[in-house]
Amino acid sequence: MAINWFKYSAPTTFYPLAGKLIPWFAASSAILFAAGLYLGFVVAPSDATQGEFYRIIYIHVPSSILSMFLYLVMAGYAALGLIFNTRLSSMMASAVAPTGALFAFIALWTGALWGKPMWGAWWVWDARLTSELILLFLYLGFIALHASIDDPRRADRAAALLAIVGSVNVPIIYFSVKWWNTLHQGSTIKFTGTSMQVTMQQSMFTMLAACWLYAIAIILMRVRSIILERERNTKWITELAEVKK
Amino acid sequence: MSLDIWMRENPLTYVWVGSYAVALLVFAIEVAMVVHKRKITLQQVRLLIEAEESA
Amino acid sequence: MLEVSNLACSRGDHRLFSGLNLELHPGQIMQILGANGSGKTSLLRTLCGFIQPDEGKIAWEGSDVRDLGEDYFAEMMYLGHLNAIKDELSALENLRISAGLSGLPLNEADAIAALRRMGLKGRERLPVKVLSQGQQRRVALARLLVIKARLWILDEPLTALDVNAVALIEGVLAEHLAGQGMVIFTTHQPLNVAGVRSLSLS
Amino acid sequence: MLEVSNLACSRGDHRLFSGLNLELHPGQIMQILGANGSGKTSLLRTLCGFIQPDEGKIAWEGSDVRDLGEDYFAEMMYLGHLNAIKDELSALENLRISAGLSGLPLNEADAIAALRRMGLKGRERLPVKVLSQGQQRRVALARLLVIKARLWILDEPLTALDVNAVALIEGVLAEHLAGQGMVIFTTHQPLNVAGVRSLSLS
Amino acid sequence: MKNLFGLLLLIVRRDLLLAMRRRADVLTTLIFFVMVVSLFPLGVGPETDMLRKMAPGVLWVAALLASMLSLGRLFSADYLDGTLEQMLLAPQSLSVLVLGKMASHWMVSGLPLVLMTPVLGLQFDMSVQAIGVLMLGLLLGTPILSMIGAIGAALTLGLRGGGVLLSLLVLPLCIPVLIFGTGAVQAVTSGLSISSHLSLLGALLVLAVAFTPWVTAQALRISME
Amino acid sequence: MKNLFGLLLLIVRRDLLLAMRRRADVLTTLIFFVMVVSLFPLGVGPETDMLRKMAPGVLWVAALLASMLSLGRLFSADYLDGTLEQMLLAPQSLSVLVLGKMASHWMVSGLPLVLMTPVLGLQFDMSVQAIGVLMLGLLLGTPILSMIGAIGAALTLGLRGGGVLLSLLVLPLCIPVLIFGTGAVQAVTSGLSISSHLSLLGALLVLAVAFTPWVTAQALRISME
Ligand code: HEM
Ligand SMILES: Nc1ncnc2c1ncn2[C@@H]1O[C@H](COP(=O)(O)OP(=O)(O)OP(=O)(O)O)[C@@H](O)[C@H]1O
Ligand SMILES: Nc1ncnc2c1ncn2[C@@H]1O[C@H](COP(=O)(O)OP(=O)(O)OP(=O)(O)O)[C@@H](O)[C@H]1O
Ligand SMILES: [Mg+2]
Ligand SMILES: [Mg+2]
Repeated sequence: MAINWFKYSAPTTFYPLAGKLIPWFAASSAILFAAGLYLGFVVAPSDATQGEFYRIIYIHVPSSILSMFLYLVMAGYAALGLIFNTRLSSMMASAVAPTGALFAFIALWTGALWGKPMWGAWWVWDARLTSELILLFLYLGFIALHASIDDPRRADRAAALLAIVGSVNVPIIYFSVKWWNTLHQGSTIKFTGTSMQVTMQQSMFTMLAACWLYAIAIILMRVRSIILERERNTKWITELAEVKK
Repeated sequence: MSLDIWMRENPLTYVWVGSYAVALLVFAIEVAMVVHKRKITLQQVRLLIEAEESA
Repeated sequence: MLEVSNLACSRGDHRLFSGLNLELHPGQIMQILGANGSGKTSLLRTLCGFIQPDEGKIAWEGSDVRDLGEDYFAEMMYLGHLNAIKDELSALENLRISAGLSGLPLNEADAIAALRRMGLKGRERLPVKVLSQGQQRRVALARLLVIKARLWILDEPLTALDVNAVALIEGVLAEHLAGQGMVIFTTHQPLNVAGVRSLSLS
Repeated sequence: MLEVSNLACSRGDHRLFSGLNLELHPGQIMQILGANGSGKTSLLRTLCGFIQPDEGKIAWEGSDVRDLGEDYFAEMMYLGHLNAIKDELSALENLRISAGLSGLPLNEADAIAALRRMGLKGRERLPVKVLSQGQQRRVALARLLVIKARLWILDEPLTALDVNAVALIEGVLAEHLAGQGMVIFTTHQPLNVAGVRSLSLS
Repeated sequence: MKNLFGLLLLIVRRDLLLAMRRRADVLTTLIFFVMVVSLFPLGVGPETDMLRKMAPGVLWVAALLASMLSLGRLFSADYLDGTLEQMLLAPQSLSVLVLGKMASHWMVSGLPLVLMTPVLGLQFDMSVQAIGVLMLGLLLGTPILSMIGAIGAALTLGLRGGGVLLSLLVLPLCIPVLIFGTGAVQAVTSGLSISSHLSLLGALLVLAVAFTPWVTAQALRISME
Repeated sequence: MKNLFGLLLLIVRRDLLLAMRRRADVLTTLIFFVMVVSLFPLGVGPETDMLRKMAPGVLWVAALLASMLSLGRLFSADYLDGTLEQMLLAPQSLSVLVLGKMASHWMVSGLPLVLMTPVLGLQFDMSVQAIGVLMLGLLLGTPILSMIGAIGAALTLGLRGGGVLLSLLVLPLCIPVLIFGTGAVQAVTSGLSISSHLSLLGALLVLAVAFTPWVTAQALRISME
């Protein structure tokens, strides 16, 4: 097993493997998106208290979840790269970051759009919203640091350190913000996720899976470009079919 | 305000255009950027190889 | 003894050198030759551990310098393009602080003596920023006199020095070698020290 | 023609020189000699107008340079300890911008030709920060080839240059002199150009 | 005349090129702005009413700080690598050159803030009208900040800790801009006329364009001595 | 052990000596703090009630920004003149050396802010009790800011636009400190217990002392490559 794992952690084998996998992930993601949208907009009934607005949930919740989860994935890869000096892990970390940031952005955006009809304001300084915003800043910090260092090895290592420090801090931020908020304001108006209907749940999970697969596909695509760029001096790159063409 | 009224009258359009269209647009832009990046990178790699062969 | 085997180093897309071997025994001095941009500075910085080599090994007294860490640093001294002196502090303060950093506190009299020997008499207590280029370099070089490291790694030590100062440095190098020290250096200027071996980066 | 009469200059409490006279006619070249800290850089910066002299007059073609202002700058070029190049820009961009600043826009082909002549072939489009010390100095010196100033004021132009580059600069200087240019410079390194007069700051 | 304009263009092009090379810079000024603005609710608490009242002040102060921070780099990079020496020796008008640097500084660090303002205004629950006036004020005011700031940047050149010293010199001079800018927003929310505030800002802008380049050029000459 | 302590002392002494030589630096951080705090009433308007409520937040945010600004210089001066290279090559513990630099940074840029707080608090009409808690919070919190900031300073070493990038990296990480610090003041004004906030700050401080010097040392090694 271990041998296998190391084999696929080498860019040489990973690059073609990723190339083969991408279409599958992309296609299943597209199908699930279509299914999820159908379930969410046609099959699922409208909500008693929120009318049609609640349907934002099918994009909002998956993107919120992914934005948080991808941060951990990114930090994990970065840590691997820093500790074991595996090139591919660092490349994966820098491929994950933009997608994570975009999901954070979508979560913020759709949340804001939801907030307007529900709370009458685009934004309130609620704990969850605020920590999501901070998460976006952490992503942007990672990307900006990586972008402003020219030497890719140094950039990987510096950004990895930042991601690790950040991931230690994320729970602290989350609890501090939550606490800060609840101290003042009894309760912000919140959507009580009371016993969700089955079809609603199904469409939510379908959309979540779709977003997941999309994230995997796009990250693999991005990492392939990064591999090409970083390894352009090596022999195996010059022998690739798409390069020779 | 007019946006408020419009929103209450057309909730589905609001949800669609506001969230889903934007999200899909974001995905589309991301895909386009990644594809473009791949094209550029391939080009650069080829240029580099040619330069090395001629040198 | 410093032993470098099969060292390779690249910057950007550019392979600077590879398969480089060198040995430096006590009492030996080696000059790295090469045109501008041939990788002399990169080699010296690799020897200090600032740059990770692509391949190869650097050993000090038989052990890899990366494992030795601070034990290697205690026996080695690097002087680069930058002078590592603080503009606002005087030459005297600068010298005492850098000695302290190397773990060898220095009293004022010794520091002044070293600075005088470097031809900075009467300038010991001026803030370094008012000194001329050459005088600033002399302040940096005064560390050679007070820090007891066996291996000296010097990157263009003669920059901005006038003829007197060059002669002085030649004397200091000869003394260090006589005391079983080791020196590895680069320069584009002529330097008269006996027994210089050279290594050329083509 | 540059004419300096009875110039005096001091830094801090320290009188660097006084009663200094010099004349530089078309086709002439003058080296300022002196030990480290004798005031060479200060003299050159005074000639550029960065430092106000304590006494004395600096005249260009008979008029005081302070009255001439930009007319003097148009005929003069200064190259100091600092390279005046931007780390992030390529050698090519740097050269074209500094030519533009001097009011002489430069097309790409000419700029590349100048850089190649300075031995930077293949490095024209790299960001300057990845170049070695000597290569960076060469980028700065490429300005000598493209800016048509009659008076060159050069402070240690040979710093960090290897022997090939030094020979190249010697050629460029000789060419400039042959074309009725004027040069005033300092260096601690040997430089072979015919007809160098020298002025020593004791 | 044409020559001067060419010089202006050359400098603006050069500085924008540099900014493109360090693209992170442009973005980070913007993000700094967003972040400072977002810190306030965290410090002050989430009450919408109070936040709405604070909003114009907070945004203006943040814009001031963001442009102050980025001012540190206006001349210092050129100073450290010797380019500034060469600029002073260029046979061209130093004031025009300085104006070019101011213009590109504003494009890189002022303009993005103005464009970002609506989003932040919404976060603070400001009305659309108030946001409009705030943007207009910032549009007139941020160039003034860049220009006044340039004087400070020139004077503190080469001094250690220049960044903070700079703020110290420049912030008091920028207070009128801050007062007129926030005044306009407060006027519009209480239904008063905004024209007097904005026209005062406009007048300041004209004055700044007329005088600050020359003053900055003098300050540069003094600093290089 | 004694040796490490000696090194710590050497570095602190050296950095304080340097700070004395550039005395303007110390003052300017302080004055920046005072000025940012005083800008707010100008931007927000003079209502005492609102100002009193805003005060802890404004003071904390200003302290955060002031320490951010001075962080830019924490390593960069040493980096530019080559001293940092020598420090990395020193046969001594880099973490201890870094801890020394953090300590002197705090003494120069954090401590004066704490001492200045009472005056500013009175300007905002805060109660004496609230001012006491605010100071206590700042006393515990500003060292954490210096230490977290040091990581950012080390990571952005030698990068152009470092100052703003630094804020971008560090400000989000400092948010808990801000929240607990202002939370304590708000607790005391509404008659609640402050001990939980302050003990959390204390815990953060202990964590920071334990880990940040080592992380910063690693960051420095990465940056010097
Ligand atoms: C800009 C505004 C908003 C942001 C940044 C935001 C962010 C988030 C985040 C980070 C999550 C976490 C997902 C999880 O814990 O699993 C989440 C979940 C959720 N959000 Fe939002 N949200 C926003 C606005 C809203 C609004 C206005 C509503 C409804 C009124 C809403 C309803 C929900 C629901 C129902 C969930 C799932 C709850 C759960 O699974 O525990 N959100 N949102
Ligand atoms: N404020 C000051 N107080 C005292 N002495 C000063 C002050 N400023 C400059 N000096 C002295 O003035 C001289 C400056 O000389 P300058 O830099 O012109 O020397 P140089 O001839 O170019 O030397 P080098 O060959 O080393 O470049 C130095 O001796 C310096 O010590
Ligand atoms: N990122 C990069 N991309 C391409 N080339 C690079 C990069 N970084 C460094 N180089 C090249 O590596 C070499 C660096 O050499 P180094 O500074 O070691 O030279 P040197 O022998 O010390 O020269 P000098 O005599 O001029 O000081 C230069 O040729 C430079 O152009
Ligand atoms: Mg070198
Ligand atoms: Mg000199």
